[in-house]
Amino acid sequence: MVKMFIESLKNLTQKPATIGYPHTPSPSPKDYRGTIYYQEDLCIFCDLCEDVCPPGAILFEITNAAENIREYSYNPYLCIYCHACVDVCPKADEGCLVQAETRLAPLGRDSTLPQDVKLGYFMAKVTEAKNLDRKWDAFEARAAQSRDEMAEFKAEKKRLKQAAMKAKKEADAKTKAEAEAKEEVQAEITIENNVETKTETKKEPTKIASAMPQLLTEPKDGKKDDLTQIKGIAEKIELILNEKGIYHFQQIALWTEENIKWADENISFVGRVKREKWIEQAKELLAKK
Amino acid sequence: MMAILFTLFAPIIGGFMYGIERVVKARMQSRIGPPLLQPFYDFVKLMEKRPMMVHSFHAFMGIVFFISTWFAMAVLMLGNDLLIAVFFHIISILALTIGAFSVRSSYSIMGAMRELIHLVSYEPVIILVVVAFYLVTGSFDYRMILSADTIPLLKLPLVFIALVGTIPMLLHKSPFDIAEAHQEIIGGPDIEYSGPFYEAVYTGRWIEYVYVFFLVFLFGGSNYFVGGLLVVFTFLLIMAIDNSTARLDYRKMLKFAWFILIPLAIVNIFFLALGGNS
Amino acid sequence: MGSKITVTFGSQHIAIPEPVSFVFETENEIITKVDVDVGYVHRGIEQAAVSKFNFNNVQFLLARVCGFCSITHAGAYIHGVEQLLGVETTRRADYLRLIVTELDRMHSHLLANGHVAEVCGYENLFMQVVKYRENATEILEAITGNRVQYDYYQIGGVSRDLSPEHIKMINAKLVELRKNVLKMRDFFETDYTLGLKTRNVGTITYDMAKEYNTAGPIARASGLRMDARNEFDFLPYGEVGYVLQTRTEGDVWARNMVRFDEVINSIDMSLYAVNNLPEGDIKVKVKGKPKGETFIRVEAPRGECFYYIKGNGTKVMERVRVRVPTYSNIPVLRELFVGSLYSDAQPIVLSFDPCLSCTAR
Amino acid sequence: MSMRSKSPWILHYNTGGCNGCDIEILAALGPKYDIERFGMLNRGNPKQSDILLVTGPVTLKCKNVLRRLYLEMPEPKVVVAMGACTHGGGVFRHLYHVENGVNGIVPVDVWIPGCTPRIEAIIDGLIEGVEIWKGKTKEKEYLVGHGDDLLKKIGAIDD
Repeated sequence: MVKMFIESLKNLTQKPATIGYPHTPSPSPKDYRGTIYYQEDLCIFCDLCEDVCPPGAILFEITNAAENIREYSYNPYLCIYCHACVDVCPKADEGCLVQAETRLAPLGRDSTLPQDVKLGYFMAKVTEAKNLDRKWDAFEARAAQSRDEMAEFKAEKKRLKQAAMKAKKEADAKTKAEAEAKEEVQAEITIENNVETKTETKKEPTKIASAMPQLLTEPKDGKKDDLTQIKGIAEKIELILNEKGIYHFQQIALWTEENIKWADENISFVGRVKREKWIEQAKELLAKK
Repeated sequence: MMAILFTLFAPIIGGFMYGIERVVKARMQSRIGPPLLQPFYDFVKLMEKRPMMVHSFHAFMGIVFFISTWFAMAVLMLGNDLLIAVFFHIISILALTIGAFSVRSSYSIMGAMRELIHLVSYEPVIILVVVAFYLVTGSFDYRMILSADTIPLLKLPLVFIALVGTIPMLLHKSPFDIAEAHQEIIGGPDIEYSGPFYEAVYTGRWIEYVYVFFLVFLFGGSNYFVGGLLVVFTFLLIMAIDNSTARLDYRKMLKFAWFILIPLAIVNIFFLALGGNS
Repeated sequence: MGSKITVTFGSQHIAIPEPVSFVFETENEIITKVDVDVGYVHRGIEQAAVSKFNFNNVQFLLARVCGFCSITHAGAYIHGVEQLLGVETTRRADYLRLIVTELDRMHSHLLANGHVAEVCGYENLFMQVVKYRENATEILEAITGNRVQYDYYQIGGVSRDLSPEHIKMINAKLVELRKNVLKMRDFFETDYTLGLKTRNVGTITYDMAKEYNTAGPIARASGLRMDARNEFDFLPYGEVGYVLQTRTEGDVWARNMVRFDEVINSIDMSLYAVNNLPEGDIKVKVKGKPKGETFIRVEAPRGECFYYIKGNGTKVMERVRVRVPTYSNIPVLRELFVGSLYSDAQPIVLSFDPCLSCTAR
Repeated sequence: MSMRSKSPWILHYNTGGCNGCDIEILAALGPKYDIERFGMLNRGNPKQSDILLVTGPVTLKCKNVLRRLYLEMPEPKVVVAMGACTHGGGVFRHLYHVENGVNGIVPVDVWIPGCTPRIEAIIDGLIEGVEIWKGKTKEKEYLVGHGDDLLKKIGAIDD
């Protein structure tokens, strides 16, 4: 008590230990683990950083499956700055992935996002800071979907290749005597046909995974129901539903489990149909009508 | 005229004292601390908050605390009787505790109980201080005390020590910040107040500073310089004690007040009375 | 004041930053009944360690089990994986690991002690302790690149090396810290009002400590000679001058004192290790995937931390089991509360230095 | 209005993080950084606080506590989310007992990046929060889109 009393009075006469941070900038320590910067022209797209990132703050979105074009995206607000991606990067020494010594400034609701090319495509594309984490959620789903598409595309390609090989072998066996030129033309035709089917499957990739409900090309009698009466369906979702071919309460009321799965995958985020009880609501509304 | 002005500006003076306190406290902890006008910034901020109350009686009691503390100050300055001012101060504390008892928060109820123990601890000493003033100067009027020939401090050294001992209890300073106990019951009686209603309680506390340091000032008698010096010295002493002690239990506070401070004051008054008779 | 009052302490409370809920039933402010709920922080880390993460980046997840003892959690896991892989780390890496582990212990212990002072209403002492604690965190920031989450351990070694400038800086700061910690210990030891609040409060006797299976500074403050650093040699504690610290009083004050003694010992060990750093690489190359099972006991700042890990030759572990010191300290905590004052409850809780994010994971 | 910005009081709640951020908040109260320079106090009382400083990824058990704390604070108020966990869960993203960040529970105004952030970043974030706070008014803020079920239960909004 007495010692602290003296210490208090001593502190009163001494200069405070406080640093004047916002007014006088405090020194950035050397080798501080800060933001990850990326250089696209050095990247070999090995995806190692994406695999290793513990929170999943680095994602590669495949924008063009046919030509295998990937876009690097990074969320510095989700990053835990653990240095794992830089450790694993084979081109880190050349500066493909670099950990800077500073961190980004805090992100206010209305402040502009850091527009730096080295932060990847996500930060460059997003304009508003509000609800950034939800945008990242949506982006994550999109990137996962793009990866599924890529896998599907690859599987399709492999299957086609095998089919083509098989066809070729059979053709070889059957018509040994036939002219070679003719054979080639035939193969080309099959491949061309396959390319067409490929693009078709790419358009609606999830069709295979789950059953589609009954869809219409246009509303019955040319008059559609106001789907926004169902709680949980906003105008935006209604637009999506209309685009897919759902115009009436009846359609929603008739959904089965598999249809719900389809809706989860194609319309809104998972579980929403069940949680918000769209089907029950649709039935009620139908009864009211 | 001076008295009216002093009463009117009591919250402002108290606010300044609180501001100085926070700066000095921060410096003693080797920090820079908030600006001097910080209490007034808090004041403006709290006024701009949305009024949110538990129930109207609770909010009303907070305002009664503020008004009756200010009224005690006014009585002290205008009604010219120290004893009545002391009783009005008791009423203000009772209003606060009644308000705190009227809500269902356990922290608030606990804080109110502790606040009552505070009252039981320091109020006898303050009454003894007032009685001692009467014995020295023959009046309950502060103007008579301030124009007395003698410096009361010289005749009442033990009473002064007793008063200094009670100041931490009255102002909720460590080691006797038991009713406030930020780490235990988070403000105690004030916990459920918010926005403008907390404002009333917050400002009422500032007036208590003026109230108690005015009592200290009276020990200077007609010599205002000694009075001012006493206030500054006591203020720094209270700050240093606040910064060098841990919070004690309420039982220890009660023992300290009744076994040490009150006997101290009584002994002083006793000898004073003996000396006066002979 | 006769009637019973039920006081909740948590899950949001100023005295304890973590979400934990104690419900006290008090009579005259004396606690008669306690209810503890520690589950607020459960995140499912053990499950994630065997499903979402590969074996070579589980340590980043486990480091975030707890910010105070992040280095021990990551360290325990990595020691285990190295055992399974049969990796021998270099002596330089061992020394560097030891330095960072001990620095972590220093800043954790100092903050714990400061926090006890804070909840005792002794704000100034808290401020002084935090002021001097900055020395330790500054060193950690310079060595590892972050003040709290270090991510310093890697499988096969450590992530960064010490340069001669670092060694110079560490020496200067540790010597200063040692001086100031001695001063702080003096304050804690001799302060009268703090003594009223901490001495003979929340006393755990030797038998109680043994019976309730306490760990760490809490056990050592009751005279129980147990410390995983003394028994296991994952790190070269025997070479750097480790001394087991015990006290016999078993109260809040003794726990603070044990922590201060350990801080002093840690500073001495770190100083020795920094100045006698062996030459060599900081990392060895690692190949293969962990197979088999093992257990590891390491000493976290709060006590003994037990890890059981099992690998099956794939890149995902089969089981990672974490048992943390606070988990074994909670039962005795309940026992201590009954009969003590409500105003003593906060010092008792904080003197245990509870880490609920470890306990619930 | 500018006088108001000099007195933000903080309510800190850890929603299941690793303590790292809480350590740094304690250190920020300490002498070296001393956030009381800006008039900031750690009140620990929702009714008297202006800034809700949240750390942690929001476990399911903490979810309703966080919402209640937010609703108990009188307007104007801001939410400052600190650390990577609060932005989509950080390293605990998609774990089974985690809500993936604060923004789904209460509307976040400022994010402070880092795991854990430097104290300089905490100060920056709080100042940024105060800037947003200056523009807010007494008007009631609902948790629209943040789980109205609880709001209905406690009678904050009508069905």
